[in-house]
Amino acid sequence: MNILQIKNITEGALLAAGKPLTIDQILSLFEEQERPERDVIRSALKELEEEMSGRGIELKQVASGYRLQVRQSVAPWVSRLWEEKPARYSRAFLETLALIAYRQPITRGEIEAVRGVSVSSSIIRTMLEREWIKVVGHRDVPGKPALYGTSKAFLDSFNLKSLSELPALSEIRDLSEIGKELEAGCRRADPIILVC
Amino acid sequence: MNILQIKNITEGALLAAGKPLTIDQILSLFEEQERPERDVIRSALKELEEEMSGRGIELKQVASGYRLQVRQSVAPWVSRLWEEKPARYSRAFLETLALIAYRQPITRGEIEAVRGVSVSSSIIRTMLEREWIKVVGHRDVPGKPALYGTSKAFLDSFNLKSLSELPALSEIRDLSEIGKELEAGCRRADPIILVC
Amino acid sequence: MTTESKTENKDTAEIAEREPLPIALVKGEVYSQLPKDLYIPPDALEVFLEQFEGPLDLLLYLIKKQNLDILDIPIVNITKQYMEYIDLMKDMRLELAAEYLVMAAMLAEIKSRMLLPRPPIEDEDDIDPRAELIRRLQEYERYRKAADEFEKLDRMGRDVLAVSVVCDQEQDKEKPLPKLELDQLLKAFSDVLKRAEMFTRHHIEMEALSVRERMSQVLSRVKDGEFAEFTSLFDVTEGRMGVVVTFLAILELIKESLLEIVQSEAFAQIHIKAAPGMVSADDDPENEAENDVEKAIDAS
Repeated sequence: MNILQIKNITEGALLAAGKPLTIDQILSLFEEQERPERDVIRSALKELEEEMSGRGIELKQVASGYRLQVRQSVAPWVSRLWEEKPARYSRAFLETLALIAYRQPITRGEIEAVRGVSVSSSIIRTMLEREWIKVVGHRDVPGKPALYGTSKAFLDSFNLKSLSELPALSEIRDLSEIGKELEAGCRRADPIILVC
Repeated sequence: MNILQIKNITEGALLAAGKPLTIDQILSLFEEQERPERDVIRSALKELEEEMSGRGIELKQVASGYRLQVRQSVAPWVSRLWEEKPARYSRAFLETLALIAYRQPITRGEIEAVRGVSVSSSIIRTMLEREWIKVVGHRDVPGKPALYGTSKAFLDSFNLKSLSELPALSEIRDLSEIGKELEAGCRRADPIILVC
Repeated sequence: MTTESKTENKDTAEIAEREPLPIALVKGEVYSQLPKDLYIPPDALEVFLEQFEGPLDLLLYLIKKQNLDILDIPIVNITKQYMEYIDLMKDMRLELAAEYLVMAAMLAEIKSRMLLPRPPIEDEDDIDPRAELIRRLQEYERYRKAADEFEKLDRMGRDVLAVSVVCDQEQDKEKPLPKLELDQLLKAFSDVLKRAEMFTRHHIEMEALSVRERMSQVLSRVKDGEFAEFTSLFDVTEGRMGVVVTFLAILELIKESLLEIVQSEAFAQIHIKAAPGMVSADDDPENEAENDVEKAIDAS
C-alpha cells in the first residue's frame, strides 16, 4: 500500500472517528499483511499536519491520541452553527476541578479544607458523569473517603496532552519565621477549631 | 474578509456540522457587514472540492446541501473503526441467565428476590429472542408469573449435552477460588464456600 | 517580618481607613462603605454577596480591595470589615454557611491575641493562628488563580470544535453478538449467591441440577392442560437414577403447586396435570408481587 493511501485512510479515520485516535488504533484499521510500520503512520500524521496549516482544520495531539479539530481561528464563525452557547462553569466548579487536577489524588474533605467551604455533591457528580474525574482509590482513614484524580477525557476536553501542560501553579511566598514555625507544627490540631 | 478565511470557515463548518449545509446556512455564519456574496461561497466550495481530490475526504452535494464525507476508496478501512469487539454481557445479564440455568423453572420475581434488584424486561427479552430461555409454564399465584427455563439452544451455545453437564457448585467454588487467587493473591476464603 | 514592612503596613492600613477604597459595585455605582445610611437594592446586594465562594474568598477580596499583601494583613481592620459583611449577610437573611462563622471566630481570636500582651511561649507546638490564616489564604489563592487559568484554557465545544464526517459504510456492519463463556456464567452465579447470602440467614442448599431440568421437562409435557399418565413421565431407559430424578421433580412441582395429581380410585392409574392456574405459555404478565427470599433460595 502506498503512502498516499495510508495518509488518506488516516485522514478519513481521524475525521470520522469523532474522538482522538492513537497510532495503535489507526494501525488496527489495516489487515495484518498490509499493515504499515508505526513510523509510516507517524510520518503520515506529520504530512497531514503540514498540509493542514493555513486551512480550516488542524491536527492536535491530546491525551488520548491524535485529533482533527476545527482550527481556533475559524471557531467563532463555525460555532454559530449551534444556537446554544457552551456552558459556563461556576467558580466553585473550576476551583474544585483545579484542586483535583493539581493535587490528585485528593479527597473531597481535602478539597473543602483548602477552599474553606463544602463542595456540593452535584459538582462532583457532574465531573464524574462527564468522566473528567474518576475515583482512583480510597484513603485509609475512617469513612474510607474516595480519592479523585483526573482522566484522559479531562485533558482531551481542555486540549492538553498531559498534566504537565497545565498552567504552572503560582508559588507560595515564603512565610519567613512564621512559615517555619508552621511547618514544624505540622499543621495538625488547629487551635482555632478549639476556640469555636 | 479574504477568500482564504472564507474558505477556511466553510471547510470548518462543513466538518463540524455533521450534516449537509446549504449555501444559505454557510452564509448565515457571517455577520451582516462581512457577509460574502453567494458566488464567493460557491467558488470556495469548488476550490475545496479540488483541493480534496486525491485525499481522504470528498465534498459531495446531496439533496439537503453540501456534505464532507469519507471518500469511498478509503471507507472500507475507516469503517473498521466501528468494527467493535463484541460487547460484553452485563453482570445483570449473566446473573439472571445463571439463575435461570441453575434454578429453573424460576419466575422473574424469584430472580429478583435472589439478586436483590429488579430484572430489566430487556434482559429477559434478549434471552427469549436469542432462544436461550423459554417460558415453560406459569406459577399459580396472583399475576400468573411466567416460569423460565433454559432451552436446547442455550446448551448448544455452551457445547453441553444436558444441564447436568453444567459444573456443579463444588466446581464453582474452585473456580471462584482460582479467580480470587488470580485477582489478589491469597485472600480469605469467601463465605459461600463454607455454606455450600 | 521586618519592622519596616510593619510600618508600611500600618501606613497602608491608615490610608485605607481614611479613604476607604470601593467595596461594592452596585448597578455601576461605586460604594466605598458598607451601607449605613444609603440604600442598595436588596437583590443587587444579594447577588454581590452570594458570589463569594466562602470565607477565604471574602477575606481575599477584602485584602485585595485595599491593595494589601496577604503576608501583612492588618488584622484589626480586616476583622472589622469581615464582621460587617457577616452582619450584612445576616440582615439579608442569606443562608450563612457555618464556615463564615468559623472564620469570624478565628479572626476574633487572632485579634484578641494581638491586643493582649503575649505571655512567653511555653508550648512550642502553639501555632501562631495568624500564620495559619496566612497559609490558608495563600493556599486558597493559588487554586483560585488556577481556576481562572482553567477558564482561559481552550475548551472542547467552546474554543475547539470537534469534527464529524460521515463514513458511508459505517451502518452496514452488524455488531457481532457477544460471546459468552461458561466460566463467565459460573462466576456470575457464584457472585449472585454471594450476594444472596447477604440477604438471608438461611443456608444455601443446592439440589442436584438434573431435578431442576427435569422439572422444566415435566412442565413442558403437561402444559397443554391435558392429563398425562403418571407412568408415562418416566423413561425407564434412564435407569434407576433417571426415574428417581423424575419422581423428585414431580414431587417438587407438586410442592410448588405447579402440578396436580389425580387418582380416580384406589389402585387406578395416576394422572398428572398442570395446576388449574397453569395456563399455556405464550405471554408473561410481568408483575409479580409474591416471592420471598427463602422460597427462591432455599428451594429444597
